[in-house]
Amino acid sequence: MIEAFLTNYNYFITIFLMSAGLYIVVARGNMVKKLVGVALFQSSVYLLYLSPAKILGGTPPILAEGFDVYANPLPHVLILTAIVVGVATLALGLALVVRINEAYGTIEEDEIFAEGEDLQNDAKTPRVEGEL
Amino acid sequence: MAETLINTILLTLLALTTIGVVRTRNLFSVVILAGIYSFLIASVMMVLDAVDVAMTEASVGAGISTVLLLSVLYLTKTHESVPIRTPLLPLFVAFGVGAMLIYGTVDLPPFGSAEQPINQHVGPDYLERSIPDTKVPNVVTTVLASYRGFDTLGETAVVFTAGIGVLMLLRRRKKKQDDEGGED
Amino acid sequence: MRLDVILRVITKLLLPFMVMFAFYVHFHGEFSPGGGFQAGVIIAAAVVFHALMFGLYPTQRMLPPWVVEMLVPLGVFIYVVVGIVTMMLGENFLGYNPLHPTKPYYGQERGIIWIEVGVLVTVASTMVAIFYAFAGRGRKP
Amino acid sequence: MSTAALDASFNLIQQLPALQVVLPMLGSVITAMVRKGAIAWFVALAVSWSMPFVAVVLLHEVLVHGTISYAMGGWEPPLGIEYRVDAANAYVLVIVSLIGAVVMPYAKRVVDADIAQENQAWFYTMYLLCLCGLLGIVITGDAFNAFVFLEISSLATYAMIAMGRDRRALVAAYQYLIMGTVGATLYVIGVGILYVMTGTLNFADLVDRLQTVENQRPVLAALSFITVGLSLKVALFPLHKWLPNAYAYAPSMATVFLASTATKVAIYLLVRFYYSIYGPNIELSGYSAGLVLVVLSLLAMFISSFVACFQQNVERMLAYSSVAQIGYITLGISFGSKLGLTGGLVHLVNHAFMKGALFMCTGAIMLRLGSVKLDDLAGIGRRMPITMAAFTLAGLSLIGVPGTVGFVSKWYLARAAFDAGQGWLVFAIMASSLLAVVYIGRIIEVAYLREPNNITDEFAKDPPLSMMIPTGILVIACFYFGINAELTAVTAERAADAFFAYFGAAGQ
Repeated sequence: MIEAFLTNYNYFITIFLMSAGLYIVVARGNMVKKLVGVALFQSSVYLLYLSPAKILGGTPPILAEGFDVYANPLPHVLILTAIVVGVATLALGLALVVRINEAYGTIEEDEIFAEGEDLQNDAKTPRVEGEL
Repeated sequence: MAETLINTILLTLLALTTIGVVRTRNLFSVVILAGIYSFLIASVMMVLDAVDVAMTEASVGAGISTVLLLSVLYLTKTHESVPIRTPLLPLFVAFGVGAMLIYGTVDLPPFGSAEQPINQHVGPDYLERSIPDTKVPNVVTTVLASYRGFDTLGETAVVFTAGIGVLMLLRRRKKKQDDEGGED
Repeated sequence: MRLDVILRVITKLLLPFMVMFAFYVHFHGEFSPGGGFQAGVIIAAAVVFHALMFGLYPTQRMLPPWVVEMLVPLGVFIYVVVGIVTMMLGENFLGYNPLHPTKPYYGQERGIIWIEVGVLVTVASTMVAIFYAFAGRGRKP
Repeated sequence: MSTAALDASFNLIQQLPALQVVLPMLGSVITAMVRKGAIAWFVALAVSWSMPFVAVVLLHEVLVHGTISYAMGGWEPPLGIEYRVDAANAYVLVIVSLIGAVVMPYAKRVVDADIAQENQAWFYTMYLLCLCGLLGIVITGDAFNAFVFLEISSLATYAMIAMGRDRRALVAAYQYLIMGTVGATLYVIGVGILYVMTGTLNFADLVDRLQTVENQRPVLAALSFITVGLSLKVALFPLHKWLPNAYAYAPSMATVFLASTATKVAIYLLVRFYYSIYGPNIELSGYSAGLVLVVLSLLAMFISSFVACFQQNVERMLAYSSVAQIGYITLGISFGSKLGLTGGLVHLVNHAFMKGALFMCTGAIMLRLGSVKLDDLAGIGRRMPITMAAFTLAGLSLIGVPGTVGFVSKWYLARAAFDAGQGWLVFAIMASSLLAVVYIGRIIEVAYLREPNNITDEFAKDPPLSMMIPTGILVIACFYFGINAELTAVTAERAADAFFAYFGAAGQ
């Protein structure tokens, strides 16, 4: 039982991180916090890919004399890409947050929607607004 | 055994940091915790023999992301308001995804074994072919730049897209020399 | 800003080493961990470091925003051009083998170095551009 | 090396699959370098107009010579990334690139109006990157590569939406960013589980190796992650919340382009997973996913159409209508039969024409009036007669009047429903069309039967030819392919065949 738990420990933590990240994304209204949640959610995927690539007793996939068990390099490459995608998304999201803060004076979703400005309602659309 | 032990401890710390991130309302602390999280996950990656990834995560997750988050906090505010929404839906979503993942991952091959499909099928080919094909010993570089070089082109394009997107959103045409301190 | 003479002197001493380390990470990426992406981030970190110590405007005088904004697409351009050159040489897109007339693995090596340069340029300049964009925004009055 | 040798070794036809994606990327780089709106527009125009040629040649090659496999970097497939073109993705490539080509001439005026001068060139950069990403998703034969290009197109989309003139565009873009990133990450989780179970990312290889996997549970979990993740991108019914705001507040050009292409590409990828990769291994019709999809499609068709009836903002109305129309497409897919898939694919193209035309008209109204609120449209039919005529015709097509493409799609869907022994669905399709009559009718009533107010009197007039001709082309397409349904239908049938027997050549 404990044995089984430990062999899958990586996956359990991965799942915990994923759920926590997703929880932040859905539960929190603060836009910065949400982006941190998204980042957590994405980084849990890194573990999902990297854990199976590890071979116990192996070494990093840099070929050298005297080693013959190496970790699988492919997931490493995929996750490098995923990390870059993650930071790119974060940067763009934060730029949006800064602009939203300038336009609304708040970064709380609840306050933006409470302003009577919920996105459904079109009653008070100014013709042209914000900086072009 | 030592590998497994270190792995377990680091992962537990990771989980604890995550709880901290979820519970903290001071955004400054959240950002610092997220930085700690990134360093921890980079250490886990070291244990998992993913050195290139660990290096990237340490510089990107703990470095660039933290700088960006801090500069945004400087431009906005550092405290999160209490959300007025009910926690039921989020809990449902989180547990639903968690349950689905448990369902999906319980039967995955055990940790650290060489006898699983990914360590049998394409992965070993890269290790075998890297030297004859390219004479490059770091297989991650070979796969990144050559075998899956097109993914890396896409990745560079993603960075490019985000860069131009941020510039479109934030760049000011005329720089105002007065209200800038430049430190954040 | 006036009191951190020590920090500034140390920064000036450190910066060349940071950039040198970045190039080490870049060109040694075939033998040890690292590559264009990591090196780009380190170079960007050096620029950010400079801006933190000396202020945004001295940094922008040293490395003007328009230069950075030109470099952002340049990296992708280098990458794509490598691919198009390999196409012209009769290989598929990004097939580096014909880049060296006789020995395919040297062709691979050349291709890898060039595309890593592309990655480095785009990543470093994008990170700096993003930093400039955020730092230049200023708090809303 | 001499030029003669270059010419001998460079085979254009062979390199087309790569060019399809590389050209837009190269174009985006050039537009970002020139920084001048007008030149950037010209570059974007040149690239967009070259794309349909590439796509059509590819489609022709595929229909005549069979599946094309293009190994990126010259590495044979499971090792490297493969571009694999068959009738199915060539068909989607053609539609995406055609829409891109039609949108570009239209773009000049609306971008001048919507986007600040210094950002225009970058806006075209984003457009080209979005096009590049969408084409990359469609053409690739590699699950992870699809994710990378999904992110390129998504990030470009967020940036484009945020450029809308209303401040709510920022919030819409932010919400889409969060939803889209969660969706893409769920997709990556699914692909990761598949990868751990099979050891490969190549679609063709996945098909082969999935058959040898004994333990089906992780594989099913992977499918559900991929489904939910892509459904967020598709805006499948309960996950559609981002779409109306994004379409309503984005700059007109972005709305036209995205409404006609972005969700379609996500649908393509979903179908690829269901029919091509899982198809041989999991019987879709016997599996409850089919039923779930029917229910969600019906909910989308009714609830979204119903909500559309009560919108004040015409672009939002059309956006909700898009959610409903996506319901038609997924309904066709859910039957699990070739006929149903053909119907879905026909509607995928037809909807691109109709919605493209409708959003082009609202873009023209936006250009003249600065608003697309229903009340501001009073009497606009008299002041912008050609625009509103085009709107009405495209609207008729959306309703599904015989002789239009909308009718053709519904005809196929109805046949597929009968074929699947679910004749009652025909009534559902008809009832949902009635709701379309209501919301399109509301606009037409306001536009033609009410008196124009003074703003309309002063500013409303038909847009310049550069905008009317693209609109006209799409409206004509709505009717041409409605009367002469052969071309799309036959191609869609071949595409459906290709989905089913995608990897017939690859192995088994």
